[in-house]
Amino acid sequence: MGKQFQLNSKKNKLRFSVTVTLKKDVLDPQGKVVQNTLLNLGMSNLKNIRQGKFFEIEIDEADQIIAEKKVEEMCQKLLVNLIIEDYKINILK
Amino acid sequence: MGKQFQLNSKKNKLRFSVTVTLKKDVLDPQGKVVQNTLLNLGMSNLKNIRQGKFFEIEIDEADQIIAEKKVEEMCQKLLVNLIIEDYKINILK
Amino acid sequence: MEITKYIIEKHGLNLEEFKSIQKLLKRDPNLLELGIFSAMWNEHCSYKSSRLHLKKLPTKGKQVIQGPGENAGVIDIGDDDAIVFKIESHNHPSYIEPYQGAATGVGGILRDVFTMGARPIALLNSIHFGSPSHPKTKTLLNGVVSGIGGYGNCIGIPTVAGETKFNETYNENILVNAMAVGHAQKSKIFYSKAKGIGKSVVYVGSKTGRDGIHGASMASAEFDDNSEEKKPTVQVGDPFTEKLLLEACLELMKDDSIIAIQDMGAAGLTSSSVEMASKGSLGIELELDKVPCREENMTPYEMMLSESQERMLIILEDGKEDHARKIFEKWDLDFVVIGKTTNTKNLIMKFKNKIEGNIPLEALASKAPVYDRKWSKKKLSKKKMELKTLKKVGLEEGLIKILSSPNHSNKSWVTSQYDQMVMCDTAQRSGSDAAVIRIHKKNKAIAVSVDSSANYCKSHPITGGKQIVCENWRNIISVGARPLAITNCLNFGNPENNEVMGEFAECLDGIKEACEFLNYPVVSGNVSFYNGTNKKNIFPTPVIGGVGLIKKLSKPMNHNFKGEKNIILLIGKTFGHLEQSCFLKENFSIVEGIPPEINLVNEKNNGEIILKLIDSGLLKAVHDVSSGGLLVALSEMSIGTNFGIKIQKPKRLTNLIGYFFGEDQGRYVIEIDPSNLDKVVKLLNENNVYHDNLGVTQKEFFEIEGEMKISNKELFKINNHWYNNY
Amino acid sequence: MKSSVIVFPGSNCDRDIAVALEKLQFKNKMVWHKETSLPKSDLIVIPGGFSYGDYLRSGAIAGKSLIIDEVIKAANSGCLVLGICNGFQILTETGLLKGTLLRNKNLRFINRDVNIKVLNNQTKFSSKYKSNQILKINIAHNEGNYFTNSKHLDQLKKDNLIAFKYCDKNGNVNESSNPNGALENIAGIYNEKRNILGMMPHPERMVDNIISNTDGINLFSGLIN
Ligand SMILES: Nc1ncnc2c1ncn2[C@@H]1O[C@H](COP(=O)(O)OP(=O)(O)O)[C@@H](O)[C@H]1O
Ligand SMILES: [Mg+2]
Repeated sequence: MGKQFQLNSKKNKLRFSVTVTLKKDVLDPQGKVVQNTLLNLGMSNLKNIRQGKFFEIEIDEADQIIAEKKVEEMCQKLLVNLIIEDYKINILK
Repeated sequence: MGKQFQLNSKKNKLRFSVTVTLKKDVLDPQGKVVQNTLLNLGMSNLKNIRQGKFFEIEIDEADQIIAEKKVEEMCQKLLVNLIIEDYKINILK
Repeated sequence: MEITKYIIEKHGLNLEEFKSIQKLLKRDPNLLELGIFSAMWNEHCSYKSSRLHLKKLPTKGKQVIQGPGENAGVIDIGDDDAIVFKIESHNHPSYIEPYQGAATGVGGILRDVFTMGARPIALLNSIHFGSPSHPKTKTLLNGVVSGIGGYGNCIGIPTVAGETKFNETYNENILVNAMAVGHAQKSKIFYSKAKGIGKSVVYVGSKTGRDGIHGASMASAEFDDNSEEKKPTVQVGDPFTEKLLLEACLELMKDDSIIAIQDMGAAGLTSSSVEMASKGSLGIELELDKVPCREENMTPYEMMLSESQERMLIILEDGKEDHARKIFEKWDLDFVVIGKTTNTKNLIMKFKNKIEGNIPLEALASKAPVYDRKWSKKKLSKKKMELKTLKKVGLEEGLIKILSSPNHSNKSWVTSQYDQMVMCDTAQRSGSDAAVIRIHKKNKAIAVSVDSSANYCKSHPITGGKQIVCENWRNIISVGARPLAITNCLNFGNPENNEVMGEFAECLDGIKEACEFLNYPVVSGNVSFYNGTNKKNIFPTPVIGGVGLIKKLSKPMNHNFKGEKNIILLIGKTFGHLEQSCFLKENFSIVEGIPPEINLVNEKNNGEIILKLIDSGLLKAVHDVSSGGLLVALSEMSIGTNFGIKIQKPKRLTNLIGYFFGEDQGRYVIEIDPSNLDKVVKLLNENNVYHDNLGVTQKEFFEIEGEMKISNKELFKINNHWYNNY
Repeated sequence: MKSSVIVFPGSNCDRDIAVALEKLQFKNKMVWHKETSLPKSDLIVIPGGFSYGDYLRSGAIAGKSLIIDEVIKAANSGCLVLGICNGFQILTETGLLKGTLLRNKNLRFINRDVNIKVLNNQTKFSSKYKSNQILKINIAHNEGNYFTNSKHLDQLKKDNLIAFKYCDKNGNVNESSNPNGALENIAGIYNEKRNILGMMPHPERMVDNIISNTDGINLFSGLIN
């Protein structure tokens, strides 16, 4: 694990959400199957559904700009497959 | 496939996002591995990360209350496993 | 829109080729037509650089039902059973997006096999990565392995064999080759040749999107309203849809509704329609408005060039449309009649009541360019290894270095990510010389294996070419199967480079010679050129995928020692050839000299006698001796069993390192019950097969008297840690 | 004995289980998911595979299919139901079995032979096994990491509803013999009435010595009488 438990001082933490979605034009087999199932279940006014990933990230850092950069780095390095996915970062609360 | 192409009249469509996350007391093997990997990549001020699913849903319906009910129904009927997952619905734009 | 020089280049065509197009059309092509020429005339589809050389390969034999030229090769395994198989590369896409690239590679080769009416029964793969210390290797390895597994596991076809190798020559260009093997009834094989005029041309499967419209997409961006940047989009595999497509096609194939069928692989709708029509000397007319599209406002250009996966084109007998439609609808797949066959011998594309393109089919197929590219002979190294000049290495130390190296480590980290058992006919899984797959509900089986030797092929292409065929043949024999035929995937660098083209020509000479001698014909294959970057070409890496037959399967033969105090014989002569050996590479990082020679006469003789011994039930274990030499072969027979060896040093005066690590070809190690020794030796002598009696098996220890002793458990650990710590 | 195997789009162990059942003299029928009634059966099997690609959550979409309502009805009236691998996942999605199957803890697909221990040999499914007998059975899954809340876990233990646990070849149940991270090494569970069994290992792959072993046979042959 390598991570130490940190004192819970609210000031030092920031929370972000990251949503990761498939780029436009990239096939979304999952969304397709879910859409068909919902239509079969009678949800006839469903026009479109696309599936993606969602992360909730807590950072030990008081400075929002620095923290956001960290999250950005996580997305680029691991969380997002930049070839086929787009992402959006939002600060929470 | 069952679905017909619909006229593109903006008034009649509403877009929602749904985020689905594992309940607090449910083990999140994926989040744990992602967290460890990020820590190993040197992201030492990562305090916590949890992974979930994200849906973008477009509904053919002008009335927000009705549309939101539809999305709620989709969550309950299919998108969410209520035993282990929580969800949040947001209207987009 | 004007066709500029820039646009021509963007389509991968040179000006000479453009002039030929003008001549063939007797006018300028429009953009759609140019795109189609570019798709059909590129190296991948036209084989323009390789065709002259491929002609050399032996493709015939009593066992061959269909050789190269169809979606896959077909061989006869007796009764009404046929085996359909082919290998294909997906190198470049896998480097860009390893998971999806590898996954769609598997999907593509599966379609080639079930298009012909075969139910796929096994998947294999040959994957080559750069040096483990290269920053990209780990991600690529992870992505490729999970992509191969992801697709095969989901569709429910066992992935049973393959090879995983590391070599810095692949640092910037990995190799991902996938092979599929299917079983069909001999009397129900489907081909891609269209017949008859006015027949329905049917599109089935997934919808068409803008995936994989490559270099060409730049050109199309210029006339597109939305200025949004258009990167070539990556194809995403949908194994679930492929499973539906597989079942639907096989269901339709039960009767005789289908005249011709072809998967949409590279160059999608273009190549499938062109191939079917041109093989039948017919014309074809497509109404592109009818093509099921995933995105809005797709242009004819995009529809014709899209490489969306999980799609097929079928030409149906008259009046069968409703029957066929019902089947595809049952499986929730699109089914649309998008055109018909004609007698014009042209490909005509209509869109919104207008003819958007009209090309004589022969211009795309038989009149496509063929190049006799310049090539130069390999200059062979004269270097001989002088062991004396090197630091002394003990047998144990040398063995441990090899067994713990990435290339020789146990591959279960890879293979446990593949479902090897689904379909319940896998009698022998990954980890043995060849996998054994039973023919469903029968007691016969096939053996399959893929092999390559890039270092050998680099240093001596002719010998390398022979060696990979022979190694593959040996692997098939080691499980008691009669080798029948091969498929090959020829991964090479830039063919416009004389040396690369020379490697290609000479490797093929070697493959040809071995295949001819062993009666092991080539029934299908694939060529992948332009592997490399910045003028650095990869080592020539032809990959051989072989299939053999076990007429009566009891428990398949494998290489694990079965008991103690059994006798161990080494079949074939040992000279101690160390140049290009794994021993020198892993212990001294020396990759020099020329590889061991292949003696085809001995190869065949030794192989035949091993088969005979297995058939007579005289052997308990068999293993071929390959990379790493005798000591590595012996350790592989011990690891994972309770039995090791107790053997003596050779009596005659030889260099021990050469004896135990030399990679002389055509050799096998066998384990026999002492009571059978006389019988076996008699048979060997009668057939002029050389053998050494090495010693016996013993419990739990791996021992060369006076030289080394190590426990099996320890060997196992040494052999198992690399992947788990990488 | 009559059996029915439910086939979803994406099921891929349906043929395997049918072969095993027929080998053991079951009169077996394959039932397509769009059908709305079940043939009369003593045993219903939901086979392994990737129903609907397992695209949303494994088993989720199959859990909403037409035929599932019939399976639920039959199960509630006492019919034997066996869910293997994806079938187990589907049973948890329908609520016929409690708990859920999360991703394997190493986030990788795992295919290999593992040992499992028979914890309860007092059910119709397990009566032919000895108590604590160790079997060697193949697993092949991405999501086999069984999880349930502590209340349900207590109930599983108290009522002896844990069918199998992963162990090593000597029967030790511990972390190193746990392939996927499953709670307390659980490999299979029963419902309260013990007419429903969900398990991740594939017994149908272990009925033929040429292919593997015959450790799976007793699970099926125990049902015939
Ligand atoms: N190296 C080779 N040896 C023998 N046959 C080959 C080789 N490469 C390609 N072929 C044959 O040429 C034909 C066209 O190959 P390819 O374009 O790869 O097929 P597909 O269109 O199905 O992808 C096939 O029949 C294939 O078997
Ligand atoms: Mg093909």
